[in-house]
Amino acid sequence: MPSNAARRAPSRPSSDRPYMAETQFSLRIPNRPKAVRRALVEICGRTDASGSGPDTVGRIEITLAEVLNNVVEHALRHEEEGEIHLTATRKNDGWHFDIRDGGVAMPGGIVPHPDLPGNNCPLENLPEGGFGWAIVNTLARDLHYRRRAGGNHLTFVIPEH
Amino acid sequence: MPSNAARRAPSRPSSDRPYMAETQFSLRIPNRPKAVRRALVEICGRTDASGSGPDTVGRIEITLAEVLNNVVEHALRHEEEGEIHLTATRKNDGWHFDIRDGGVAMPGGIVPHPDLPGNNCPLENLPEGGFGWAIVNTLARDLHYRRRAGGNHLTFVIPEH
Amino acid sequence: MNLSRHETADACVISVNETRIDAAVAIQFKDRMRDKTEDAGARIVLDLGQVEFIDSSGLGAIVAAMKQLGPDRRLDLVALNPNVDKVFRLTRMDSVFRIFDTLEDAGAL
Amino acid sequence: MNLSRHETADACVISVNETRIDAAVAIQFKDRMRDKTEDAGARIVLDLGQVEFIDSSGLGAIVAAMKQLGPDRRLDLVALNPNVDKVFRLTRMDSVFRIFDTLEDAGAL
Ligand SMILES: Nc1ncnc2c1ncn2[C@@H]1O[C@H](COP(=O)(O)OP(=O)(O)O)[C@@H](O)[C@H]1O
Ligand SMILES: Nc1ncnc2c1ncn2[C@@H]1O[C@H](COP(=O)(O)OP(=O)(O)O)[C@@H](O)[C@H]1O
Repeated sequence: MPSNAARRAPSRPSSDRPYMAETQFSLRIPNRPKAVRRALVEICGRTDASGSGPDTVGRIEITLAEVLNNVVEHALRHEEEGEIHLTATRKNDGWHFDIRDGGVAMPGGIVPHPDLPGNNCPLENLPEGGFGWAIVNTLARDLHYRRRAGGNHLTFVIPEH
Repeated sequence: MPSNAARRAPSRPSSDRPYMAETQFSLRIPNRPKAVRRALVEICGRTDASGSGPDTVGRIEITLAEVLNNVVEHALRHEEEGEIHLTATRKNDGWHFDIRDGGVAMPGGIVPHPDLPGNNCPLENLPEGGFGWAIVNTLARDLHYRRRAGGNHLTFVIPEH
Repeated sequence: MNLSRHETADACVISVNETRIDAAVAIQFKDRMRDKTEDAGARIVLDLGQVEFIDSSGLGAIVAAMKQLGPDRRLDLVALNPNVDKVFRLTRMDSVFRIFDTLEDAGAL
Repeated sequence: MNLSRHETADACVISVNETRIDAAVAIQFKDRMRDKTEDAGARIVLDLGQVEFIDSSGLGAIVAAMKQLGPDRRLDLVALNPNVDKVFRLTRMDSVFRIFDTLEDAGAL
């Protein structure tokens, strides 16, 4: 839990303070696509306000959309209730995300690392999905998954360049 | 490919021919729940006609329902078209199934081996799904999965007791 | 998805007039159960005597049907044929419901 | 999911009057595209100028919209903002569509 001073960190590092102070926020996101949408808008607002540039904010939004929609569509797909807990922490190397849900385990117990669906095929065979984890694997660093106490726990970093 | 003689194997082993002759059939199943249903009815008819008892036919129907519905709901979920190819072969130890689809890979590249969802919980948290692979793992033997040439290939045996 | 309903002295009996509750009809089953039980009393008995097959989606729909009754009403099951019973046992959902062989055993004649 | 349509000399232009095409509206988008393009000619241009975000479900819905046009009609894309463009590039779907910066570049003014 960061101190209040850390929470009020200035949004951009100044030249005499090369290490950015930690900024952190948490959200609880209900198990519905519309709630994921609202959470993404909120997160973009906060990461932008803390001084991250549009490219970083864009990569955060794309990555989190895939991760959170996967939880709703897969981990919690048989549940009517359920919440996703998200914590975002800005560190020197980028934004660290910690995402937990109480849904079914990732099949195989690891983060899927699918190939991108092929696009070199006749029109009628073009893929309409299956892109999610391929996108996440491309944009996120230090992607870790653990199953613990009947829930899923995913952590990763979106680097800031 | 079995010979014609083998295909006309009598339905029950006689005492002087302890090894059952091979019986085999193949189906192509369109990527729709209703088509899976029709295929199951067909398969029950055939395995019953070849002399398997109701307990075996029941285990075949339950297992194939989970496997085939998973293909429709997951592997082919982003495809409007697509077919599942199924071959069933009766051997001495039971029914051998060979199931192929051209859909996305199993996450993690292996057959999921989830725990049964817990039922020791308040009413509102009772699981409404996630039972499929747990059922298959219980009823099938020699369950093997391979990814090859842009498709999935699953084989397993339903033993006859 | 044809469901019919009749009342007995102390239960509302829903009969499933179908041979299969599977992935093709699971959502429909759940919705029809909601309609049929909306104004039902505290005890609902689901008669599965005509059902020859359920898969895990059908099982999930029966669990969902019970959940949508809320905490103050209960759903009991009657007349599971051997294949249906097997699916409840394999998934340990047999311990979540009270299961009776006949409507008479269930006290719902 | 608000889509509007107008005709130019040699294209039918569909404008997406929404800021997001995401998992919450992907199926709706695909259905509305079917309605809007049913009687359209051989070239449809999708103007994404107002769209600030798509996720992989939205992308899939755009691919599905093209597929449902059949082999004799084409779907071109116009005015992808940087975030939308990024999703097309990451998934290599940028090579499946012709993508133009402006309606003028697309010859659909
Ligand atoms: N959070 C999750 N929990 C459980 N399973 C998941 C989760 N995310 C993805 N999966 C499984 O991994 C597969 C690949 O996911 P993804 O690449 O996002 O494609 P899709 O577009 O099908 O969601 C999914 O089809 C699903 O079977
Ligand atoms: N044939 C398949 N291809 C790809 N992914 C699959 C397949 N079957 C199952 N999965 C993944 O494994 C998970 C567990 O499957 P299962 O035990 O049948 O539960 P469910 O009721 O969710 O289908 C699914 O949610 C899905 O993510």
